[in-house]
Amino acid sequence: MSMQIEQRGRVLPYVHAIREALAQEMKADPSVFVFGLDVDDHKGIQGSTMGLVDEFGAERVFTTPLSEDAMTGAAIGAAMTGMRPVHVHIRMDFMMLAMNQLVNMAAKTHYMYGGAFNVPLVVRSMIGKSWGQGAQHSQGLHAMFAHVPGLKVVAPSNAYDVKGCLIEAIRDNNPVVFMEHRLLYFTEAFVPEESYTVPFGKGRIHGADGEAAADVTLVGVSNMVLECLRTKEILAETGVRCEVVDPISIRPLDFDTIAESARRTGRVIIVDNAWVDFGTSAEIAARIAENDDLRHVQIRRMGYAPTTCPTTPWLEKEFYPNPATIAEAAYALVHPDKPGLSVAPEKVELAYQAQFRGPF
Amino acid sequence: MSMQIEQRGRVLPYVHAIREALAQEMKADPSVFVFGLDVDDHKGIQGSTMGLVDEFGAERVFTTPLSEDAMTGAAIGAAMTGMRPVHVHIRMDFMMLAMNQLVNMAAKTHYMYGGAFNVPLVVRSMIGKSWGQGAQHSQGLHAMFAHVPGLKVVAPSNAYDVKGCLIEAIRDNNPVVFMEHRLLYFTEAFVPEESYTVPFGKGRIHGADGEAAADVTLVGVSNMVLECLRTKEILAETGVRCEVVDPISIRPLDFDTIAESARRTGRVIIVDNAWVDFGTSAEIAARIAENDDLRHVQIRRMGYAPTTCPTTPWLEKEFYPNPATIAEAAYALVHPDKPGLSVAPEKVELAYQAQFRGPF
Amino acid sequence: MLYDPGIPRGTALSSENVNIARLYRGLQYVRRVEESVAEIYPSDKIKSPVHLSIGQEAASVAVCDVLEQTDYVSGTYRGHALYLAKGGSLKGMLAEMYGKSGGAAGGKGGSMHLVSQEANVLGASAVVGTNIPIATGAALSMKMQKNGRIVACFFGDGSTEEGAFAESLNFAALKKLPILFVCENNFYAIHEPLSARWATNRLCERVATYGIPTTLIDDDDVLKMHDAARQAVDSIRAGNGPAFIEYQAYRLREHVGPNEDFNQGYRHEDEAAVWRGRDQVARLSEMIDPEERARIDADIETEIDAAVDFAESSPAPAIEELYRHVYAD
Amino acid sequence: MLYDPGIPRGTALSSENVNIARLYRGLQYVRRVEESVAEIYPSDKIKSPVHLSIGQEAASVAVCDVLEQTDYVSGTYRGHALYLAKGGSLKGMLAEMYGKSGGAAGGKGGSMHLVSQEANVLGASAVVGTNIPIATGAALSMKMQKNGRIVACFFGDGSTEEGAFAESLNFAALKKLPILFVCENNFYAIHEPLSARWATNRLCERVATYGIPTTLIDDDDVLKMHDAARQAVDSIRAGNGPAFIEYQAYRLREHVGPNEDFNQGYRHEDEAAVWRGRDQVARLSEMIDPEERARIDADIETEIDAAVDFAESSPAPAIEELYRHVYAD
Ligand SMILES: Cc1ncc(C[n+]2csc(CCOP(=O)(O)OP(=O)(O)O)c2C)c(N)n1
Ligand SMILES: Cc1ncc(C[n+]2csc(CCOP(=O)(O)OP(=O)(O)O)c2C)c(N)n1
Ligand SMILES: [Mg+2]
Ligand SMILES: [Mg+2]
Repeated sequence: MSMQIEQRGRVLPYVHAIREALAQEMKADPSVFVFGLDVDDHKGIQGSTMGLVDEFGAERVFTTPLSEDAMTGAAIGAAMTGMRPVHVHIRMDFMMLAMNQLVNMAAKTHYMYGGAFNVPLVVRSMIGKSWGQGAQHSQGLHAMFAHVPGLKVVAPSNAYDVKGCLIEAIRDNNPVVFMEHRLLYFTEAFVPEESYTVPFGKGRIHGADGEAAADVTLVGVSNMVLECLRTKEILAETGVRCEVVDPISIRPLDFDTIAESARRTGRVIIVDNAWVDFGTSAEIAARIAENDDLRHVQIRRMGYAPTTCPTTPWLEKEFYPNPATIAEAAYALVHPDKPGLSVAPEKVELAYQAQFRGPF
Repeated sequence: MSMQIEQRGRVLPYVHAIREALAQEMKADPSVFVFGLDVDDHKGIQGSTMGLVDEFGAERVFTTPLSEDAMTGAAIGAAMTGMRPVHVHIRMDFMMLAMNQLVNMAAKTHYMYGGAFNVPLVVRSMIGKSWGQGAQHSQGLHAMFAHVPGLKVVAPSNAYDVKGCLIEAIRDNNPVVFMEHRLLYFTEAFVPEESYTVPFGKGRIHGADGEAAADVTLVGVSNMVLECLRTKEILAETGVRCEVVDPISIRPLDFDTIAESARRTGRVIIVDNAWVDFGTSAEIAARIAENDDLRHVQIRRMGYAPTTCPTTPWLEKEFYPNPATIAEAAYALVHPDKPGLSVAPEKVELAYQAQFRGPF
Repeated sequence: MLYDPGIPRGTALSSENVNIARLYRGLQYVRRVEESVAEIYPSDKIKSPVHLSIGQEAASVAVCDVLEQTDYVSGTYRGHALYLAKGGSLKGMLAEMYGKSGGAAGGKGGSMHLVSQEANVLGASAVVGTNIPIATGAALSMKMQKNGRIVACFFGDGSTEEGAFAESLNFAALKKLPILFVCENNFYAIHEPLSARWATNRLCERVATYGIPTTLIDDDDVLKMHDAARQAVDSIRAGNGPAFIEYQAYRLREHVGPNEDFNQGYRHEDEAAVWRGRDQVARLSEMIDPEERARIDADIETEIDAAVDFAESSPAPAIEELYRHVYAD
Repeated sequence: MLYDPGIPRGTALSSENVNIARLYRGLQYVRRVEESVAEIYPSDKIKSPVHLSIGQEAASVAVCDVLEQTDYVSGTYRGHALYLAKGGSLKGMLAEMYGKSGGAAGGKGGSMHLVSQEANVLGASAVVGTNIPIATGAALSMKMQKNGRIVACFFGDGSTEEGAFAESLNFAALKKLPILFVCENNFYAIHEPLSARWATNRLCERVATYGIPTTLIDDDDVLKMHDAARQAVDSIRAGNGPAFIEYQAYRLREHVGPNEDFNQGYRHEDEAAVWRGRDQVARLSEMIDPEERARIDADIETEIDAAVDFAESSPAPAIEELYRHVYAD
């Protein structure tokens, strides 16, 4: 059963929802601290840690040397001995430097020590996009982490979920890879003022409008949820009805919600903010596929082009799925015999600019 | 079209085939060198680099400081400027320390520099198993590498392929993650004396004996090919006929050969030497699933238990798929209505002990 | 677990009035446990690699003698000495090596990942160098909690080549963390000598450039080591930030496994002879009263026998255990 | 590409007979190119972040003045100065920043990944510290090929905090690789000062413990830098292994982007004033004949104008280019 979102509180941008989650948890629990490169400067990780150092002091909010490997280990060591660190990377790409500590230590600690120690650690990072981010500042590498038992991976797509998931992550007694997206930072949603959690392993379905069953399920990951919601609007004009599934957490993965929608629509397109091959979209497709009673479901996957991300905008725009390419793929799946849909570019741009005000 | 193997040459163990490939390429091309922790000691990476230092000198065969991150970068820099390094890790787990250089540099160099430089690099590593290898000495992490455009990933399962693939990898102008398995080291096959290559992106089918179509396709990765071959023998006694597919390379992946067998048998079990979730088995399942004319195919995945690898043999034996568990799964898939198969433990042990003598 | 004939551990002792009997007990205990492990090993009851510390026990024993029970230690796969010296359960260790449910990690970690919540052993890693940042983080935690505890972090000469070592030193010094770094320099990483791995041997000098006080013990002397540890721990507890000790000693057995390996060609028995001559167990055994020594020795044998019995009779873990502890509740 | 009024590059010059006009030309060239980039930037024609070197051009210009064309250099996202000083095409650079097909990487790399096969610029990385091992590997390659070439590797103060820096130093010194490490210490990593990141400022001393000769240039002096580079390069070419220079200078613009940022609060204009007073472009401009200077300046403006024209008119890359270069043939 997928979750419904509450439509209460103020309309808040994603970035402020992150900041609010951090502040509320730091206030509630003195063992929570926030560290990582540049968390305490005047830009505050694009606003998401802004002012925390003033509120909680330099002992609980501090920058570090450029030493991602050791700082990750330090976070683990602190987590093993009573603290709840939130370690921040301004780009997910830099987490490759932390891979050994995350995969060989954080993920394994509780198990290989027979339960003697926990690692209540949150590793925040942001996926970048556009304006020349290029090869090394744009990667969504969540599948690598989701592959490893012992880690949890979350990718909230809106301000409501980002706050609730971050609080959930901080309170979780396991290492959580918390994945944000730069382009989501200024999207808005209703966000309750008080502290609340969004559980991991529960997705959401943004249903087709009206009563009739939808024609196709779009499963979006991270900001691709937004692109899928815009696709839904575009397709509505053509009479094609979509359900959009937001799994919210990647590991654990709420397969039941995906299966429920897939069973209904018989068609699934998984749109990931990552490479397709060996990615999250493969796992979701595989889970459908190994389910004998979902063998009627047609499955497609979309994501980054199978290339490195180029900086030039002329190539970069072909690198990502967008509401036009998603709509075209969905339309072709639903209407294989009709001439292909062609979406005007103006319609696509909206997806990046629209201020989402929930509920989703 | 899958490849056939040649049945010529001497019967050689896997480990000697690796060594021979290195020696032949070093002899043929002065730009090839072999380095990495302990490649030049008297144990020579469990024999696979034994004696190379005597043959080619300490300038071309040398150990390094324990600095996997920088040594990987050094390999890339050498590869960019005219050399063909083979960098060796005795366990794949340690490659997590090299992740940043491999993902952010090696994979991206040719692309982000617009073709100005190549990275003809081979990174050898070995998956460990048993005798208390445990959490940090047993991981098959190939899916992480296969996720990244710009990298190639190969996992030869027998002495013939390991020689041919290693020569192919050394001659490739791209970074190749070359994955060996400790338990394969003493398996034997016919290996031609002369130099030869096994191309990437071409798998092999080890067909059902006789004329009738097989009942089920087993896709094995790395040493799981052997476990699947043993499964085939076990199942033959029950009348269930298997085809075993060995993809050999993971990226590029020869999906056509898998599809060809899947189409024939209608049932596929993918058996990976890795975790199932977000792993190579997901990618293979997804490729079948997104193929509308393979929707009749039933798909199952097997791999590591979704846990960290325990050291104690009592738990470790449950951690891995083995010919018994594979056979039982295959039997249940083929005969859903019959009582389940139960394989005697003695039959399983053979798979680890048998000296494979090709051709397979 | 350590023998205590009166003076409580953690009490300030100058090197003049160090409790020799207790130190001897500590050394002999580790030595005899490892010798027993080596004896048992050919039986294949220990289903795990073993990395013995025989010849280099003094660092762990001396440092732990100075530490409080509430302080933490962190070590490597060559971690039997540290685990035992800190007070980790011998029964738990042997059962762990046997892969039994009564093991320190219920059989999930084996010899390379000894851990003890009770004795504050933060665990041990088999990926070289990885425990250094973890220990550094534990020290950060102690400092943030202002609980007066310190962390002692042990690692081999090979660990110092990993970037994480330099990163950790800088961070620990920058934040003045309460951590003692102990490099156990046994001159080899597996079979590779320092000369194949270190540009120079100016390790202490390098560490000092971070503003960290350093001491070199170049002869395995347990009393010097004790003295250095005492000074370092006092300084750390006084809030002066990290300290570093390079402790040189010799691994008398093979890198992994129960045997000697001088027939392998990568090092020579002559080299070992120098270090055998410095053997600290033998040295201290002559410094204490023979009767007391006999009592200590007998106690140790009794303890080992009991632990072996425990390991033998501890049940194998139940299959369901495979799926436990992947995630903490 | 560098202006050459007679004395060939790579010629041994003592600091007395260094070619001031050529150095001036090099500095002014980089400065003016970056000022032009900053002027163009608000037009959004440059669709890429820019990390300007204004104020810290001297290290690149001086070192490259000493290098041979066949030597390699390796740098960072703050790499315009290095790319230009080594002789990378200005047209290629600007077209790259415009994302055009005529760019150094065909538009795929942008400002942060300048590369030149012709000028032996090994590229530049936007993951801090990652170019250091790569450059070290190139030096290994030169040594193995015995071709007499050397590598100069440039990186910021922040890079030295990454473990890969320590690992690379050790390896380079161990193998006596022909590499010059140049740390461009501008006292900040983004907005974070050294005091938030370095336990001490004893960087040269630390590097020296690897047996690597070091020089500190603490005042941005291009002539001292030239002298240090000359000595280092001579020593490296003579087979003595790596050398290290810490070059201190000041980034006058914001970390990323075309503007000043003294209104942001993390550093003060007063700090900059000291460094502005040392401006090496201004200094050298007064050391050469005004007529020659005018000629040099005019040439540079012409070259920049031509390059801007080239970038503007270079076509956008064709869509198929997206799929090229993922794998080399
Ligand atoms: C990161 C990593 N690289 C390589 C190995 C393989 N390995 C295991 S022990 C060892 C030697 C370590 O030497 P040192 O740190 O001096 O410790 P010692 O064994 O001498 O106590 C190596 C290279 C490893 N376990 N981890
Ligand atoms: C590994 C890594 N961590 C963090 C970042 C984000 N970042 C980009 S530039 C920079 C500062 C680097 O400072 P320094 O090395 O002194 O170079 P400078 O920018 O001052 O030239 C940081 C932290 C990054 N790009 N890579
Ligand atoms: Mg050692
Ligand atoms: Mg700087």
